[in-house]
Amino acid sequence: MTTTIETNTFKSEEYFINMGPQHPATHGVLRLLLTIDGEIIKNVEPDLGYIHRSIEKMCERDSYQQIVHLTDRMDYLSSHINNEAVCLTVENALGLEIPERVKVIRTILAELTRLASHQLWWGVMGMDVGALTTYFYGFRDRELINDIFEETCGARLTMNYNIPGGLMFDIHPNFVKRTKDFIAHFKTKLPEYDTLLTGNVIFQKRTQGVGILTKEDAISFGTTGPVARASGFSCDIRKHHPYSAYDRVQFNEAISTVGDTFTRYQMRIQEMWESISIIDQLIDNIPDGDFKVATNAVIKLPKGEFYQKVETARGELGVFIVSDGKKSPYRMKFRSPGFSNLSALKKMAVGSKLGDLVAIMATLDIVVPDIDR
Amino acid sequence: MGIEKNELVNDFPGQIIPGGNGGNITITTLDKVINWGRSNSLWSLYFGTSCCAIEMMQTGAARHDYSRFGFEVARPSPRQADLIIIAGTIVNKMAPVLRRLYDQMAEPKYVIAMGACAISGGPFYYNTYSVVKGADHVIPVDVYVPGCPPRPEALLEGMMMLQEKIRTESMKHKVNPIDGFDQGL
Amino acid sequence: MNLPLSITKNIHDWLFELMSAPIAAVVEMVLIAVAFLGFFALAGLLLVYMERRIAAFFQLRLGPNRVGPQGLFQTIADALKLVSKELVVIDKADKFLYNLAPYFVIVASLMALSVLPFSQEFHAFDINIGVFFLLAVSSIGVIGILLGGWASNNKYALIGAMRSGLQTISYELSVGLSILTIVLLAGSLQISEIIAVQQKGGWFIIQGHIPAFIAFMIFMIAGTAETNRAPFDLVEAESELGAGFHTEYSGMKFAYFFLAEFINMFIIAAIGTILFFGGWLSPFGITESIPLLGVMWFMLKVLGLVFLMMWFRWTFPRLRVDQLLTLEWKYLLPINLFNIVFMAVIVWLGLTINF
Amino acid sequence: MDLTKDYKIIGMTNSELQTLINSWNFEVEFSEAESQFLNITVKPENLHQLGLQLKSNKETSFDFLFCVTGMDWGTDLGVVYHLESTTHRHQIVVKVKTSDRENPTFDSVCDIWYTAEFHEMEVFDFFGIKFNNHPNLKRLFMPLDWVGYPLRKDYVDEVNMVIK
Repeated sequence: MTTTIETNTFKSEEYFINMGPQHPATHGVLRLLLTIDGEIIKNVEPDLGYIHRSIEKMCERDSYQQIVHLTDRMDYLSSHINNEAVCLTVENALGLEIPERVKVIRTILAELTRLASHQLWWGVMGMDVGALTTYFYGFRDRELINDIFEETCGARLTMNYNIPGGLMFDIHPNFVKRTKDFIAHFKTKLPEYDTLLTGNVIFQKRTQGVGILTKEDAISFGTTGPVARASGFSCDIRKHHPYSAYDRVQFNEAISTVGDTFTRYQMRIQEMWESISIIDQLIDNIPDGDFKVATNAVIKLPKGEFYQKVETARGELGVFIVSDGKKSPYRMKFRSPGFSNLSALKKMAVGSKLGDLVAIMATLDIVVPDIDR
Repeated sequence: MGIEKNELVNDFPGQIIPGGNGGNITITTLDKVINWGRSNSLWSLYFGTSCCAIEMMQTGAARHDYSRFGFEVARPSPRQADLIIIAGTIVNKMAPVLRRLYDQMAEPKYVIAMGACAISGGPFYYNTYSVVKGADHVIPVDVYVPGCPPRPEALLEGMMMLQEKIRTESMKHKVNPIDGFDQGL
Repeated sequence: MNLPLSITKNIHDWLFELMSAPIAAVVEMVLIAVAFLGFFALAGLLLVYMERRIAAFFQLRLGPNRVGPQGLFQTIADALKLVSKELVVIDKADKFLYNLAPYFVIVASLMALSVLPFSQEFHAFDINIGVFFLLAVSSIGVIGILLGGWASNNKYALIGAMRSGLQTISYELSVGLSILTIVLLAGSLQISEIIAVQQKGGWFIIQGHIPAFIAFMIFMIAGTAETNRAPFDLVEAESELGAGFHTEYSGMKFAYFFLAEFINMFIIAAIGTILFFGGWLSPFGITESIPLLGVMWFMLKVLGLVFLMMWFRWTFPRLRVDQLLTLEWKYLLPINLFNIVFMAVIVWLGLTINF
Repeated sequence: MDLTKDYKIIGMTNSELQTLINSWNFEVEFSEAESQFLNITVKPENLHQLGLQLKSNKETSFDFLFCVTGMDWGTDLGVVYHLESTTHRHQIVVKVKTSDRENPTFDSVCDIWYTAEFHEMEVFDFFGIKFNNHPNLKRLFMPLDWVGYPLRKDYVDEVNMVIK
């Protein structure tokens, strides 16, 4: 397929095409510089920074409570998990003992966030391969999760519910019931996703064998999350470095060894089932207790370096705080999952067709502000 | 135009000068028809930079469904779009792109600034070296929808306010919103 | 012809009484042209509205329902807006071809519209090579798309146009061959003749049983590809090419492309109705005594097929460009060729089902 | 695939790692204070070789570079590499620093861990640290004509930054 016969009479010429920053397939404002021969991609070069908001610089002047609110806006689809990452780092640094109740609630909300994120991804994935109806089915279920968030946290998307030391306030009395209702509802709706898209012949033909990433490459490119696990790289932080309440729940890490677009798709569908099972195990067992522990109004971390990783819907989010003992960090670094996953795009996309690139981008599940920070 | 504003006569000081010949009536009627068309068919451009884009998508999705008002035809090409919903932060690197997209759109064109970032820079106002402090530094904005991010209902309200604004337009006094913008007029 | 209620014949007679023959003929032509133009615009708007409501139905939402009763005036508002919108002049485009392209598309679909029989009497142009004319004319549209994509001086538009070229050239074969299969059964290219045969022996989809059904399926697949609709909408694949070949068109020029897409869909559905479902014939001849109801039957059948195509669009993902070609050249074309032989044998042996 | 065993693997302890790395003679400094990982500080000229050794050695096999952080320590500029082994599941931090603020240069490690290519571009963009043998070192986030390196501590931008 990729062999080109070059003669003087029939010579193919590569040309350059600019995809983005405003393009339906780039999920925001990513810019890809493509070199194309006909329909076949010869080179992909991402150009980032169209939504670089200098969050790391801002953190150097903000208090730790303020930083939590900025992280919502990074990976806005896993906003709760981002908050949690910063809170965990601060709590570990201070050596705070977090109540069990907080841990369980955080875990349930994190899994709900993951479900919401994957629902959106599924909808957009379908749209990217041309099946527009999936978008509405994904959002139908996402709205229900947003209702739960809204009732408990007061916001639909950027929740700001975690604070260093616990939660901002206790859960809403309806929380348990609504979550149970939603889980019961979603268990009947998730098979619909398979009926509509997974089983479709065109979809399978479009995605199987496309954009293959080997395990070695997956590790070397630093990919994490469903992208890496589709290639056989076991990297679920919830399993390897358990935090919050993940050490007391039974769930499987979704993993495969094929590493093509279709497998990455399946990983996320499987993760949704696992999330449902985690919530099922925890929702009836929320322990009583305080919803936060008291911290100083001005949090000052001890001098030192602190690193905490959590598993967001896209992969491993690392928070690296270098503290000099003041109220703001000396240096704050977010290791965003999308940034590393995007670096593997070139490896996956070169040699495939323009339509494949869109499908590959969709399964990378890119959130551009998460990459640009 | 002058004929329409009879309700102002009572408490308007000084002399009212009537609008003149009947030509105005034709124009205002035509205005009404065209404004009705324009206000009910706002096709937006695919443009979302960050968090607000998700709420914009929610607005288009099944529960809120802005297609009821005829907004659902989102065009990927600026040539065919009537409306940019600036959903998210605009940074220094994106600003020229946004301006270019706006310039590529065909008249008449409208802009909604959705969310705190697009209005003023929002949470990214202080201590940041890369964020433009409001999309109206780049292009003229018609409607501002506050929130971080605004709820879908708020966006719908903003879009309906834009419809109302369009209904007051007149072809005779139509100015290109970008005229004089760069000079700070 | 002995029609109990013949509107067209009355108008014809009245016109020829009123003025001399040449003038009357010209007036008649103008009247018909205006009628078709009106139908073209109205059908286009209604189909767009229908598409949006049907899409909403599939997608668990309501669709346009605020502008006018049940949103019926939505597309009129769209049309008004598009008419009053600025026509962008592209600096580096080939201006002549750029402006010419939309007319190619619109004229091609108008010409194809002219041979469609809406009922026994509402049939403007019944030439003896009707089906052949339809085929020939409907493939002119692709020239417009190619020109538009080429002249826009935009790479996305160019890729879209090139995709359109290869798609139409490929699928033209399948459309032609599946029509040919039915022509074997009918023994004529004239549309009125084709329907007359079906009036005697039942609709072709039943008369020709297995091969006709295969031909129908191929025709619908290839026809959807012809009109560049999903799952074959590679030409304007939104997630890949932005707006595809009409990226640089604005206002009314874009509206022409937009309308032509829907009219082409109507034409493909109409050809399908004529060839497989007996055109304006009523099922089991229940309303044969009232020929005017033929219009209703014809429109019902056509809209049924249009609904089928919309159903495709809102359900299936898009094919990739190499899969598109594989489907045509490796599957549809061989099946089609075999099917023609099969049909010929069946017609030769007289194995058709006749009522 | 049974991976449950994999979750319980704990690789070498910090002291074991320290002994092993000491035996390679790269003139490194160790520190465990104020951090949850074993920190090793290496001289810029040894960085690439140490990285190669850390990855290829069967006992360490640090094949997963999960975080690259540019640092401005006031006087020194430097880079912090967070490494993990996907087979042994132990972690380590490698630091490299230079006091040259005008033209800081390190060796690129993007031939050892591919992910470093992007991360080094980011560090170059924010701190102005150059990397030898990097295939495509350019500004990644900021506009190409941007002046200055924004995450350095001495960076001032009076036009865009409103300091609170």
